Amino acid sequence: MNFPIFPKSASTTAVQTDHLFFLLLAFSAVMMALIFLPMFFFLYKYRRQSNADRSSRKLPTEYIEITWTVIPVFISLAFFALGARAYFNEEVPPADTLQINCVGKQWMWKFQHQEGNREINELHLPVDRPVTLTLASEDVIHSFYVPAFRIKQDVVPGRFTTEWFQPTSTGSYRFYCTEYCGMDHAKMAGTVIVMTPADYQDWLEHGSVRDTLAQSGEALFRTLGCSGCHAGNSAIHAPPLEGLYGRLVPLSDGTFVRADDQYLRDSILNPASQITAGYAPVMPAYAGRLSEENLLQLIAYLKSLAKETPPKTP
Amino acid sequence: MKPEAPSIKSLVFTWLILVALHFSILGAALLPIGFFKMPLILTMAVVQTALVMIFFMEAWHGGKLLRFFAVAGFFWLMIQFILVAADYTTRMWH
Amino acid sequence: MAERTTTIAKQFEDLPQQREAVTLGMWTFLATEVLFFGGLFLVYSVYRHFYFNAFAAASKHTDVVYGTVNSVILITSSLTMALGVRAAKLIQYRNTIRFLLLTVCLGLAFLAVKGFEYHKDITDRLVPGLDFNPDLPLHGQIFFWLYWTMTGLHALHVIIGLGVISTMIGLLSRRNGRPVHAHSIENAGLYWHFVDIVWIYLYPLLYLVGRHS
Amino acid sequence: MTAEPQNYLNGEYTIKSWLLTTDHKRIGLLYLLTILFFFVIAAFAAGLMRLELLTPQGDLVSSDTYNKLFTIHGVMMVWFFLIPSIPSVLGNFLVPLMIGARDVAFPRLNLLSWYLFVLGGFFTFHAVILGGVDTGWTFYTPYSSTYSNSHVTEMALGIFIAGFGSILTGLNFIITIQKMRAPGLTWFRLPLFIWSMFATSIILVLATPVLAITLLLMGVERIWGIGIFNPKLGGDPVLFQHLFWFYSHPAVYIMILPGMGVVSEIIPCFSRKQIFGYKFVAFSSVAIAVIGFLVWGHHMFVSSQSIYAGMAFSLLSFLVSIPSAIKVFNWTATLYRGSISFEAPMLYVLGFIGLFVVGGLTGLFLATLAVDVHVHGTYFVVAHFHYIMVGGMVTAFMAGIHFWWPKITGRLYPEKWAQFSAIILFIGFNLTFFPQFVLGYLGMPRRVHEYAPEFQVYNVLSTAGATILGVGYLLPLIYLLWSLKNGPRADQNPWQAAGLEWKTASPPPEHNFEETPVITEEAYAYPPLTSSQPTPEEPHG
Repeated sequence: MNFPIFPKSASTTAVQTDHLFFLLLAFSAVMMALIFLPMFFFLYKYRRQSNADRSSRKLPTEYIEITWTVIPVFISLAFFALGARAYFNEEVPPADTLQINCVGKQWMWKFQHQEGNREINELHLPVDRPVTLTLASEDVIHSFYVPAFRIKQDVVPGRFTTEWFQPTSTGSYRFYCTEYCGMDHAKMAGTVIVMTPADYQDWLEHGSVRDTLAQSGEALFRTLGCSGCHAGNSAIHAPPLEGLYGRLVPLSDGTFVRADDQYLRDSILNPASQITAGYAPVMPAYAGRLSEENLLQLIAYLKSLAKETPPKTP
Repeated sequence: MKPEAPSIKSLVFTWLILVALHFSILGAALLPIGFFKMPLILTMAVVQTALVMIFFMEAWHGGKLLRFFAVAGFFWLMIQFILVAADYTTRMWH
Repeated sequence: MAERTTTIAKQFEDLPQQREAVTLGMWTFLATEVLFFGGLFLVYSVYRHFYFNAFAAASKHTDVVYGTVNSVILITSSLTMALGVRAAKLIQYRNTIRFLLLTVCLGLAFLAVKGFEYHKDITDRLVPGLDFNPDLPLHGQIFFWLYWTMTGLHALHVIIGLGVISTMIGLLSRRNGRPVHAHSIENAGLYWHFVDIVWIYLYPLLYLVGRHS
Repeated sequence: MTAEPQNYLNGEYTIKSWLLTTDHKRIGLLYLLTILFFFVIAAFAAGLMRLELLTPQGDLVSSDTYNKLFTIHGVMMVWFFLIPSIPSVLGNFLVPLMIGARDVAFPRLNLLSWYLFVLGGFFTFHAVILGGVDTGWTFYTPYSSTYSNSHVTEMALGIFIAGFGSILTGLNFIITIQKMRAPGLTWFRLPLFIWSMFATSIILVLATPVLAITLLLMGVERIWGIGIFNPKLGGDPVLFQHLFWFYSHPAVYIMILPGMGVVSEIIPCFSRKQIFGYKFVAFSSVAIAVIGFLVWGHHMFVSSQSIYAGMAFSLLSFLVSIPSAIKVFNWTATLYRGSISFEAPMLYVLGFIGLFVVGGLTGLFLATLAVDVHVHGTYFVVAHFHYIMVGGMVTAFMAGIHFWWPKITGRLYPEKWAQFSAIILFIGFNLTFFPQFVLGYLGMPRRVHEYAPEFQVYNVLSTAGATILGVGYLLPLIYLLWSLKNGPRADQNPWQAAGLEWKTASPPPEHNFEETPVITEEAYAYPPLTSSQPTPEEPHG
């Protein structure tokens, strides 16, 4: 049996979380000393058998109470601020991260890289590069947790969530599902393998991959018949998708919505809920007809169109 | 709490106002007044609630304590609404 | 809820103490009811925020005539209940019984209208999950899920209220029975008015969303 | 056997006289027996879980069985042991006695509460017999509403019904404390136990209905097959969590506030001193009850809740720690210049403070957003809330049971045995749960029946501790039962304690007081300790 006392630390997040943790440990030690030392002293000195002076003494009760109320308030505020700042850093990803898709289902994790490589319960990553996982669930709530990175995010069905981190040293680290999800919840775990950029590139190229993520999406785009309407020369009047991603889209009820992953998701699965201004609500709903994986591929394809300019409609 | 009873006149009058407010709500709902419609309707509903509580339920006759209990449920409900709204309205901020 | 003893219960010192305790107890119970229904209103508000248009579209399929008629019935029954409580306070038991009977009739009328309405809703295919009307948006099902749950729970409260009021009528009309405390009838009244208040909010939120366009 | 004076126990002996009693003291004992039953089942489930976790492989029970075990453990411990423990047992017994009333305001309602509790317990137990439930006590959707193939609906129904029992108990206490106080017993003369029961009752009354509606919605969704927490219909599973924790976080304070009340009674008694900062301790109970409603979102920092809402909840969670800290400081200050003796109730209370401080401080780790992201859903959380609920509440419950045992039964318990088992409990508890903090920071997820081999050593320590802890619970059960027949008879006030409950016979007569007491002094009016001479030893076992 080995006797670990502290988890491996392998991301930029881990460093800041550990700093806070040690600060809290130190504070707790001080607090325990402040409570238990006087307590033991009183328990000993004023034990019933002792001869200590017990005559009642007028203490400035109000001042004492205010002191030990107000000081903890300020200390709390400080911890809150530190925790909130670190939280903000680890929840909001920086620009230009490596995007990887991750789908949780009872009871496995599936990943797909931009280059098209797929893995199950194993995730290969390059070191020192910020990574964003786009998380989706096929069934119930899961949670993706890598202890060595000190990050965790619930994977909620019906919605994408994201989680970003930057691995700082190569090696293998375990990941887990930390939201109870049914019978084999305990088995829904795996390993993150952090590699040097060269090794990662090598690994990507040696996978048996036919299409990149966006290419798979494009294939779906055709087989599902999306291109029939959304192509520039189609007879049916459908909004063009080139240059759509990231833009503000005017809706028929006069509001605007940002075309982000969630918008694309909702518009594919249930188009009637957000009709683009100037178009008829004729698109069929794809809810229940697409797996989360395929959905993510479609969205990757739509994202790849972001830089193209929409064709002029006649 | 005194065993005094409210007058029939005040009860019937309250009822008339309640019915009038009710049809005002219906009327407001049929008007195309856009954004302010729901706030307006809910304000009228709150007035109706207050009338029922004050004149029918006599919440204001039972002393401070009773008034506190009458409002406590709504106050806690408000806490719930505000904090849940704090989640749902700020999810898209970043 | 109320300790319906006709004399002072043994744990109390005097009648005012008993009356205050019983009334305060009822109000506390109503506070719990506010939070019970409040959870439903919270859920409603969240989904209304999410699916504003779907809710407006779905709400148009409710029957505003039935809803409006029922509102007037319930508000009027609140008046008859208040008059009944007033009569009980003035120890006019015959009038009390009359007004309570009237209240029960109005309550039954409310349920009858509700029954017709539910029948119409079912024939209009407005039950989510069971062959739901395909003309309505997907999220209209959430609206109708809430519609059935909220009106159903409300109707359940109406039925309980009718049971309580009927019990009061029974106690009052027993020939040799000892007199019923006015505060027992008052408490039945408080419960009934609360049921009315819930409806005051259900009505605009379920029937009147997106009516004008 | 010498003839005993008439009391609430020996008035009538028939089963009917117990099942139809409206006497708050007898109802308290009915609750005691019922929760003991559920405690034994839940503790047995915990024992099996700890045995399974001795080894990293899932070798003793299957994953499915393990999932059902932790659900049984959670549901029964939370709703059928902890929540009714101090409020319904000691609260029922003591509230009317402490305020000089003949009974609670609504005695028949009180009995109805117990029946609702038993009925709810029956459904829950029946769901277990039918094959159990595998959702965890939190019933997160959509797993509970759509995916689980176990008896979720029936168990939820049981909790729903028992919840109404809780609501009525809370209502009864609120009205009793408001309206039934003896003449002269003003708010600031009330024992602090009453303040904390009042705060607890506010939570019971205002939070439990939200649990009821949440479980109802979940159950309807399950039966109907379609519903509003189902993402397929556009529902948001996170909304369920908001509703669930709106009840379940305040429920944690239902579990700890009464324990704090017990501690505030026992410390003055065994220090022979008025409590330090009475008003601050009293108001801190109310503050905990109120602020406790504003912090539920700290269970949802990684749930995809808005990060800004997360920050608000984090801030509020830090604030709720302040009133708890104030209580601990005041308890410590009460010891200053007291005359302290170390009978079992006091030992339990000192254990409570030790464990509660650890639980409270680790609560700060969890309120700190970035740290919570790491330890959420791991054994760190498990250890934290066991320090609060078991280390805190159950230890306080043991303290209270020992302290008021002479009043409840009229018998003294064997002091040496009790002191010994208080120490065993403290050691066993720490050995069981402290290693789990380390496990949590190492990253071991909760609710798993098999785990990575590097976690084994701490799990072995924890299981070893659990056996000691088991002894710590078994011993009192044995000697307390023994004392029922063989313990020396207690007089009216064996601890020389202040407080109205000690001014009547042990056990109290059916109507509590021969005549309604009139109160002229503050709570904890212990005689002043002026000399440096130790006060004389008290005459008891």
